[in-house]
Amino acid sequence: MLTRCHFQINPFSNFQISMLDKIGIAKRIAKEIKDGYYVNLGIGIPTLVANYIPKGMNVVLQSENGLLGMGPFPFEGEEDSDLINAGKQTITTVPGSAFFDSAMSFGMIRSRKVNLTILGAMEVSENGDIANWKIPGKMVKGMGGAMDLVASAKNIIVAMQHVNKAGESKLLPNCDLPLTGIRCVKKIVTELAVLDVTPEGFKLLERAPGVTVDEIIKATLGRLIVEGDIPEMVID
Amino acid sequence: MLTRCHFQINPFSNFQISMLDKIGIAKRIAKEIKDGYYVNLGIGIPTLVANYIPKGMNVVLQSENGLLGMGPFPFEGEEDSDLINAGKQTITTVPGSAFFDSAMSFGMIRSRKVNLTILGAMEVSENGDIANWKIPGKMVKGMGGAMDLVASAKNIIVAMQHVNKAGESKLLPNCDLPLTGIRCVKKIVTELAVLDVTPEGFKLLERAPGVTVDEIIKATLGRLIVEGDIPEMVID
Amino acid sequence: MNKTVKNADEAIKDIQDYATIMLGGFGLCGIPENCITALVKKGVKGLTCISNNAGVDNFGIGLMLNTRQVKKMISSYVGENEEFERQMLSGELEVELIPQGTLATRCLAAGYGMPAIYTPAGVGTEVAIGKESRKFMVEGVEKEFLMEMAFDADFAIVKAWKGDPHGNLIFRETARNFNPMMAMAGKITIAEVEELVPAGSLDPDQIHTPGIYVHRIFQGVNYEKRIEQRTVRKR
Amino acid sequence: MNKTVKNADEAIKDIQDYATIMLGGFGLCGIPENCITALVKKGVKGLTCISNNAGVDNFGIGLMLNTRQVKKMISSYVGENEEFERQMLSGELEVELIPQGTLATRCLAAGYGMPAIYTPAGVGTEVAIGKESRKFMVEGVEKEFLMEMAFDADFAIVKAWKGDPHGNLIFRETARNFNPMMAMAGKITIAEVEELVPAGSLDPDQIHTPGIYVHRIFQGVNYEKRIEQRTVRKR
Repeated sequence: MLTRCHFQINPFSNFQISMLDKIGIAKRIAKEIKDGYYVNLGIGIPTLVANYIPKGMNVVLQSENGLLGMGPFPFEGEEDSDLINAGKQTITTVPGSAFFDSAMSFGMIRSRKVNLTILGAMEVSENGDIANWKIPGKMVKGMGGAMDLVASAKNIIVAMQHVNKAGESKLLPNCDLPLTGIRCVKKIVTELAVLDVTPEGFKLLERAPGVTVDEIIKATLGRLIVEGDIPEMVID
Repeated sequence: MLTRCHFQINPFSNFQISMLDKIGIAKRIAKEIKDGYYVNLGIGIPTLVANYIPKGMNVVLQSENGLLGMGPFPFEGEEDSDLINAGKQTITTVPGSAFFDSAMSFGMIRSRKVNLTILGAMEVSENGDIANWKIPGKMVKGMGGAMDLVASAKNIIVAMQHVNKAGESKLLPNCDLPLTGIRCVKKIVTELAVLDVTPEGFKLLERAPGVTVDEIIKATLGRLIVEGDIPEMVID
Repeated sequence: MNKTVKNADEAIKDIQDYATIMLGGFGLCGIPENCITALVKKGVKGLTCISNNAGVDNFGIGLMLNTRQVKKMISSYVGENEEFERQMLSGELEVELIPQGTLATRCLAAGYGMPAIYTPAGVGTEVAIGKESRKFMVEGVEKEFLMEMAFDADFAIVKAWKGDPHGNLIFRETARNFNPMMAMAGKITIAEVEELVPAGSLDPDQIHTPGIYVHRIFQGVNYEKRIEQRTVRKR
Repeated sequence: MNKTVKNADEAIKDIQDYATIMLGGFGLCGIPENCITALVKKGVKGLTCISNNAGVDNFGIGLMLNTRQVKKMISSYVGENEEFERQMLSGELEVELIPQGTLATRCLAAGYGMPAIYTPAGVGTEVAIGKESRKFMVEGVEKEFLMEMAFDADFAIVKAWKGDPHGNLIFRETARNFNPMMAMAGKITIAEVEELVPAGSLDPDQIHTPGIYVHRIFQGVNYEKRIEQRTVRKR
């Protein structure tokens, strides 16, 4: 199911653009997950990805507070205060799960045993830098495990809006905000497009259904490579 | 019980010196152990020390292959091939014991949680260097955990013969053999004496029963400090 | 060994003003509730607290913030807490934010007697400012790492599920988190447990923290074990 | 996840000549007996073996020495073995002796993604030759440490007591030793277990090695579990 929505405040407000909602982004990212993967999902849209992993695919979710084999939220009344995810939400485990301490958790992240990390971002630069932890002048809550994850993961997919609430592109030549990590993002999925981060810049791979290449070009401030026909994403 | 024996081949072969046997050395070292200590015992005489820890004293033995709370040898027929000490001997555990991996074992050694390390030596120098793992020209078996132990322990007591089989002093100005560790030995207990290693050299603390200060002086090649009356060891 | 003390008050009685203390837990999960209450009661001030988070307004380390006992927080994620925000913005409270894995590994380093470790976390960011960095080959590619120092804490205060008088500890589920590393890292380690059992009742193969790392232990009371984000699904 | 393979032959089938392999165990305790037998049968040659010890004449890694499959041993203690001594003295076998804690921690470093660690073991000895050293303050005193590099092994072969198809492992008593660290350190990790149980049968709180570190697992057969030094007392 693909929901259509509209930008609220953005440079396209005079257009009627079809684009993905958060669920659409999550569904598209779920297609990047392969059988046998260990995956770490950040807070926000990435968390939704868990709902769209194809049935029957063997995927284990890592929660960096010390769990491999994270399951869905508990049924009402079955919450266990000792069992939470990195977002501090009550969760459950699946058969074959394992608990461990925080040193081992970040140990397996640093040693690249986690195959895929999916997280949100405020900005991504064309060389793969990411900013997602701090806005100068605003209350800073901290980087949590994000700096460890982006510095270590061999495959990082960013799930984010293509433009911010002020209508400014979040895909930039250079990040303006304080960095979380450098040259680490491999792929970006937004409400408009799927893009690879290459040595030459953002490479457009897919358009959201109904979105034109021109619309993506206008929403992208960093260097964008468009080669040949750009197919429409297949979501469901 | 104190057994008396004689040097076989040594510079004192024309004397009749009373001195400690291995059990005597072990008994004397046992007096260095304090209530609440975690102790690592090396192979040889140090292993014997376990037999003379006063009853009722709370002491936990660490075995660097991954055990806190080592007990005595098993009764015949109760050997467990999964339960050995660092000398690869079958052992038992005492109530309150814990198993762990080798990284944690040497972690607790390096972080000085083990209060006392007792080990044998071929040579000790007057500045506390120790050599106990390699004799050039002979088959070298390896240092095992000895280098980690001597480099980390805050309190190291060496249990050894004062002179070697060739009649040469093992307490030297400098070690001739390849070193295991530097400036680490705090105390030495031999069949003749108890000595502290001080910045000024070996300091004679006690004589073995019946052994004279002169005999100890003759058996010690490194700088020996003798101040005041040297009491006789109290063993039992 | 019998490291049992009567209660939290006795366990923390020698923690002085301006001490550096580590507190286990992730969010409100696995925090040493009894010792926090005792620290508030004792009124010790000027503390430097190393803890992944800083509690909420009326629970966890938040309680010690309300009483202005904390001079500095070293954490990876904070601010679920209005009083924290107020003190930080007013400059009353010093805050050092460090990556979560760096926090965990600096504890591990202390417990394992390693003076420093190398991590890639924070390379190229403001976390790297003033720190030594170094390149190593990783999977055939040169990669940059920061040198991060082992923590040096006067006390570590942890919460376990079960423990024995030797100080052996077993944790439960994700309440384990930072507790085992902090237990290893304190000069003096205090453990509060939900259940204190006789020596010999814990399976030696299942102990997460061997007693050698723990100096004082007691069975806590009235655990609230508050949930921060209650998320459920319908049947 | 189902990482189960049929047996040792299948588990080790892609280990090629001149590979670097880690083998768990301390003495003959906790060694991967089935995989060693399969390596002998396969006849793979020129191996670099990282293992605390090198077995005895007719058991453990000794079996691979008899067939001259080992080019180099990296160990802390060797030579309980006449054939080992002969090959070493004749120069057929290269031997690198390193401190036991250094061996364990270089495995840990690999498993925890730390390119190097600092240890005081070997400072001032021949172990320090050619190595970078560095001083750090420890308890107020300057102390020297050696920088030791994380291991880089193609395969790690470990032996556990129980395991499940996800690769989760539980070890028994002192048969744990180097196995958990080596399991973390291999590019490909092979685990043989005495008992392979269905996913969900192991208590997630009691798992020593989480399955993420293990690539292949099988239930071994005919464990001999030989005792090296049988020491007993009379009743």
